[in-house]
Amino acid sequence: MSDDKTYRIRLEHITRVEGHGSIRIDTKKGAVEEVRLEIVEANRFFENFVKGMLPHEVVQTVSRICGICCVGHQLAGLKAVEAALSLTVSDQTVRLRKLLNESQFLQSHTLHLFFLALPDFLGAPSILPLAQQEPELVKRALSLKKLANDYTTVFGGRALHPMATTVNGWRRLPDLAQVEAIHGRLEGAVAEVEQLLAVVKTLAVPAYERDTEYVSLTHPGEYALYDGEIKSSHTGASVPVADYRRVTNEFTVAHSTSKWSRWHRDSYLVGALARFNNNFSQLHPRAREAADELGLKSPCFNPYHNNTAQMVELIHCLYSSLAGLEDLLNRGLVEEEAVYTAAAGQGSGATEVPRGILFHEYGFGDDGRCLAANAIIPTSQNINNIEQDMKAFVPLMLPAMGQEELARHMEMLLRAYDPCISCSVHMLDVRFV
Amino acid sequence: MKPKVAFFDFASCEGCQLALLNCEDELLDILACVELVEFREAISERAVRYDIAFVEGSIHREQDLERLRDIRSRSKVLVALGACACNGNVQARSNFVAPAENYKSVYGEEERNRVQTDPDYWPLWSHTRVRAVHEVVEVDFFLRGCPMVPAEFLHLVKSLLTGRTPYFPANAVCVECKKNDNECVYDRGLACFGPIAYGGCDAVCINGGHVCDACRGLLPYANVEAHRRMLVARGVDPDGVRNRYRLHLSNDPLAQEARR
Amino acid sequence: MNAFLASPAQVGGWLHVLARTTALLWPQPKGSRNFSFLPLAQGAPVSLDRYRPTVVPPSRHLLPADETLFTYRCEPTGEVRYQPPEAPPRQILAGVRPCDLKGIAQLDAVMADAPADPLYGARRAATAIIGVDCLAPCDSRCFCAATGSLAFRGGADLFLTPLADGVLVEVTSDRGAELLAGAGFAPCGNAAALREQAEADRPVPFGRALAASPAELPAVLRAGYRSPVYGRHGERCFSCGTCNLVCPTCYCFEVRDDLALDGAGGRRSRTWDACMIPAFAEVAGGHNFRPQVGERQRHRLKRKFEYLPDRFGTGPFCVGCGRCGRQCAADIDILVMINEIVAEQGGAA
Amino acid sequence: MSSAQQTADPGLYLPRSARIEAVADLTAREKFFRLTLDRPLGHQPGQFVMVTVPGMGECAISITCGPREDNILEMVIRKAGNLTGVIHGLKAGDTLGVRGPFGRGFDLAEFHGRDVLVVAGGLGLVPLRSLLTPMIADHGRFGRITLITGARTPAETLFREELARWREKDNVEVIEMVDSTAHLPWDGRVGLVTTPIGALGLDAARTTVVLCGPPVMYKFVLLELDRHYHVPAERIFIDLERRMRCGVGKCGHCQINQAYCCQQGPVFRYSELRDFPEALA
Ligand SMILES: Cc1cc2nc3c(=O)[nH]c(=O)nc-3n(C[C@H](O)[C@H](O)[C@H](O)COP(=O)(O)OP(=O)(O)OC[C@H]3O[C@@H](n4cnc5c(N)ncnc54)[C@H](O)[C@@H]3O)c2cc1C
Ligand code: SF4
Ligand code: SF4
Ligand code: SF4
Repeated sequence: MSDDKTYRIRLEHITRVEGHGSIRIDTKKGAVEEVRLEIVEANRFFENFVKGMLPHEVVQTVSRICGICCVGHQLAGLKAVEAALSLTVSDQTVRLRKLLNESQFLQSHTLHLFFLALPDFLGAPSILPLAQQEPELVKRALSLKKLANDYTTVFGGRALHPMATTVNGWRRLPDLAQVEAIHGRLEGAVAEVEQLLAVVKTLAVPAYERDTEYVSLTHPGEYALYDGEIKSSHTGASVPVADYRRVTNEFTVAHSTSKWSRWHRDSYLVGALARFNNNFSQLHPRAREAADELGLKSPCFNPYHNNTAQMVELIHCLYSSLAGLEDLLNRGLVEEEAVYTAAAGQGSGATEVPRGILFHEYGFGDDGRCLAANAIIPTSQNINNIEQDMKAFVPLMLPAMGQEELARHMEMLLRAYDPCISCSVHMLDVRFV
Repeated sequence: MKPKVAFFDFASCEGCQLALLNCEDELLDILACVELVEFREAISERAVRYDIAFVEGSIHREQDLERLRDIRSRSKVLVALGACACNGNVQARSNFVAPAENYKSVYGEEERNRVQTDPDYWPLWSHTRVRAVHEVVEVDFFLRGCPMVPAEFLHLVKSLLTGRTPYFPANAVCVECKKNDNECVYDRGLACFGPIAYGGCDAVCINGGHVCDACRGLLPYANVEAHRRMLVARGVDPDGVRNRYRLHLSNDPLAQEARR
Repeated sequence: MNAFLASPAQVGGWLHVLARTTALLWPQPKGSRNFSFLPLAQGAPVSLDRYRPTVVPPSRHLLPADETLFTYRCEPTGEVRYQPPEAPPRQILAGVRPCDLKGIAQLDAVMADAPADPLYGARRAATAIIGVDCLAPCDSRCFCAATGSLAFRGGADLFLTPLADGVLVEVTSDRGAELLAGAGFAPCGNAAALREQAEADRPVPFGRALAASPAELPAVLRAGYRSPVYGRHGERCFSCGTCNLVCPTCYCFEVRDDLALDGAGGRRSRTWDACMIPAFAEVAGGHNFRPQVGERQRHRLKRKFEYLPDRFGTGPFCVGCGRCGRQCAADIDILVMINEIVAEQGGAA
Repeated sequence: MSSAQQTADPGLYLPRSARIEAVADLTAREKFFRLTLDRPLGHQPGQFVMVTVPGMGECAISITCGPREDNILEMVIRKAGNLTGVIHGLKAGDTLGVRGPFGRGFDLAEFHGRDVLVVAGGLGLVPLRSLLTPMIADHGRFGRITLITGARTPAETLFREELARWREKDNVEVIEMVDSTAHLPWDGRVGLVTTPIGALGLDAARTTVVLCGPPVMYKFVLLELDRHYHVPAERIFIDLERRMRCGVGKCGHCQINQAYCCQQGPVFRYSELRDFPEALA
């Protein structure tokens, strides 16, 4: 039957993902000839042009690597800079950063799940028709997104490229009255999120599995989103962030000029599913229950379930934020001077961002100005794994699917990873002929 | 007929498109007034002609020039969306370095050699320099800022929908600092671009405890020489001055002297 | 009128009681070394010590940065209904020093000049003012004594004078008496003597001096119309407008219309404008009546010391607070400019 | 010191609705509008109104009709930008908001029995029409009335038919000038508005002069007047224009040295303006 299947799939500038990517699939008479994921984003050379900048300028600048992960880039950048300068930030700073980070998880997961991915599951080209068909759902998701943005704004000064964070502390502490207001609104959102969970439960997730290596931060005391060591599901062990190059092992492959990553296996996966698989037991109890209700079990080998894991994390971040905000309100805030002395040094830092683990590393010279920089973003770590998934799934899907359906499933697979291609400043720009 | 609105992105963090999605309160109303025909970050629909095209990002490569000219030719009104599109933003800083150097530094020596020996295979070769959108095609309106300011976006959309010309007053950020009753950054012993930078952002960075780095670009009447001298007089070393002028202003013609 | 004596703590307690029912703005620290008229929060300390003049003067609380002139709605019939704005809320501006009292008085004169500004009038009527005396210059920029505002008491409903062993509270209007009802302060029989003593204890000279008296300045400035001083200082100027916006007697505004997305309703508002901004005197078509920065500096100075004093007869419109120089990043100081012009014109007339 | 007066009209900034009765094209850039108000405007010649398009903004526009008993307001609007562009798109039946009349205009009584020279450059004829209309209607009460109008080309001239009717009246002379015919048919004269002044043979003691036009015009007309006649500065009226936001002396934009254009003006005596170096600069 599948003998006559000769497909030429070219999906250029895939929509509803951050950044520019294309998929190319060639099959001949039912046999897969070529499956490729191409990144066509223009490069911006961040690692090069941050040279000469002072540490706080570096952080402010690398925030611009990606709008959707700006908080993550700031946090990873700050941690790397602080490691380079041997600074230990205060407990208060850490607490505030964690909340800021969670606010971005809430925002990003809501956006991805309900505005970018949902149309795939409901067979719509985008959220636009859904705004007509499911106005209640769209409004509910919008109001959660707004709440998350307001949350980021209270802590960061604004929702995008916040300016309140800085090296060794905060430029402006959040206003406690506003923190209290956010806390109240998040309490109110609990019921709303349950409604959204009910919607996610109804979504039909394609049933494809491929066991791969799952990599994320892990922390003994908490579900690691801000800090921890790098854990591999393959070994079950973890390595310190300073050794991140042993994890990412960036390399170039013959058929593609983009840099890839691999650790113990051919490829590895980062993101919500990796965190879920690696740190399941540390999720908030309600999040674990929700996973159960969603039919999600750790470990899960279905990459399409990254979306489901995002829903679980959304619930986790909601409860974790409620506790963190309450704690903050009880403790109050003390003004701390965020000063540092520029000096020579080298350091790396990592944080989880919604789409996976993010590494930054910087070196500074004697004049305190940046000499070298490196950033390895989640999507560039995932890209190898996505291609491996495609290579594994296309032959499985081919017998049952027409060209369009296959294309749709591949696009959906890519989107399930919530890729963030602008971030992938590390990737080379390729034109395929 | 609802106007056809499209969004395009070039080299950018896509934060300005995100800033639009962050107008949650107005989003559905806007969508009711326009026909969103292209917005790759959020929807899959596409179209041929646009009444209003928003272009985000700076222009780096030969193929980007072509794509941009094509967008321009199909758009009635073209809006440069955000600092990358309006002035090249931070990435224009790489213009101070030869492209080959950039490749070498980011991708290693081996790739640099390939860049130089195999231009056909290696399209990176076409990376010339970082340009703002108006350096390539005519721009009707600028939504400045990194990221763009939602209130200005809404003003622009409302104006265009009602047949008005959007109006963005050319005043310094200092005006908005006063409206926010802020302590001046100079009173904290730090240096600020507020006096010569395009306002319209509500001085959001200074409100948030930071300084202004002129992400919105310099005012047409910016007294750059006086500003540069003032920074020096206040103890910023010449390297520091140059560096500050190379944060968001690497491509701003008015800043040419100061960032040298 | 009546006078009372109270301890600083009693005054603080009484202000907190007032703040419970009415928005009460009191100069409080903001940032590293500045002050701002901020709502007095529960438990916030009340200090009667001298303070660096607030960035934005208290008079701006009578002319908010974004004030609705009217809202409108288009009826289905095509008719347009214009709605005046809501009545302004009651507020108490407390801790206002003599220079700022004078600034408010000058605005009162401008806004009451026919046709009177109804919005300002309503806000002013809803505002009670508690003045506080200045017994030492606030910093090296101030020259309130030279402009004659140090002795100014007008417009205050109550006036506080910090003394060595308490605070003298003088009632200067009926509204002031109402504010004080229930404060329980001890009546004071020798208020005039106490005040005179406090004033006599002020350092002399008090702040910087003008090289010519405010009465002489209009003639000097007229004679020095083409003085190079304006352009010379203008070279450093950014035309940022800060000096206008921080001045207690600046009131110029820009008008803006806002339209609802559906086009059927909207709002007209006014917001602060500044004559140092190049577009201020530009008309449609691009002609600018003051294109040069020196011309704009001249306009600013002459408004304070010549134009408005001549027009309203209420004394100089510079009250000597020193804000414009203090807040100017380029360190352009109006007193320095004035004194240079006076020197250039061969001293006072 | 008492606090501000509380006698203000709560509607100082509130426009009242006016209906457009008629719109006519005068030139490619100027349109004539006739509006009906809810009550008579009650204006002096030379005064102006503030015209609102709700949601768009407001601008100062001269009243071009003479004083009237009815509810009519006439204006001529040049498409100069945003707001005026939108007004140009309006039709009969649409509404506008109007505030006013504002400013100091002309006192007709002061012109009675006097010779009057009116020099109008370009759009300057629009406000001066509000003075000329009642003067011409009642021309017996005035001496010799001379009007010199100037336009860049014949295509930019205003109110030509009306001027032709005025010319018919006794003691009324109308001299129409254009800078250049631009190859269009033209029965008037070619040159600047200053050209005919010297040959008018004015009696400086009997004459009142009125000027309105673009900023560059004043200096040259005044020079020419000075060269040939010595009309006292108190007898020369100049109608000025500035940026205006409120029209009632509060927003500060229209200030010319000492003077607020919207209050002491827009009509000034030359004797007043001599103290204001910015006025005719
Ligand atoms: C006393 C007087 C009488 C006049 N009589 C007439 C007359 O009879 N006929 C006539 O045609 N004209 C007359 N004018 C001129 C008329 O007022 C201007 O042409 C008009 O204001 C132009 O407005 P606009 O919005 O169309 O122009 P624009 O050029 O759009 O605006 C004018 C100015 O406002 C600024 N601006 C633009 N948009 C906005 C906005 N949304 N918010 C804030 N500022 C903005 C611009 O920077 C520009 O400097 C008169 C002016 C005066 C002072
Ligand atoms: S902080 Fe900057 S923008 Fe604000 S007033 Fe000072 S110089 Fe101007
Ligand atoms: S504050 Fe200083 S720099 Fe700014 S306009 Fe005024 S004088 Fe010029
Ligand atoms: S001009 Fe300057 S010193 Fe004088 S009152 Fe205004 S701000 Fe104060």
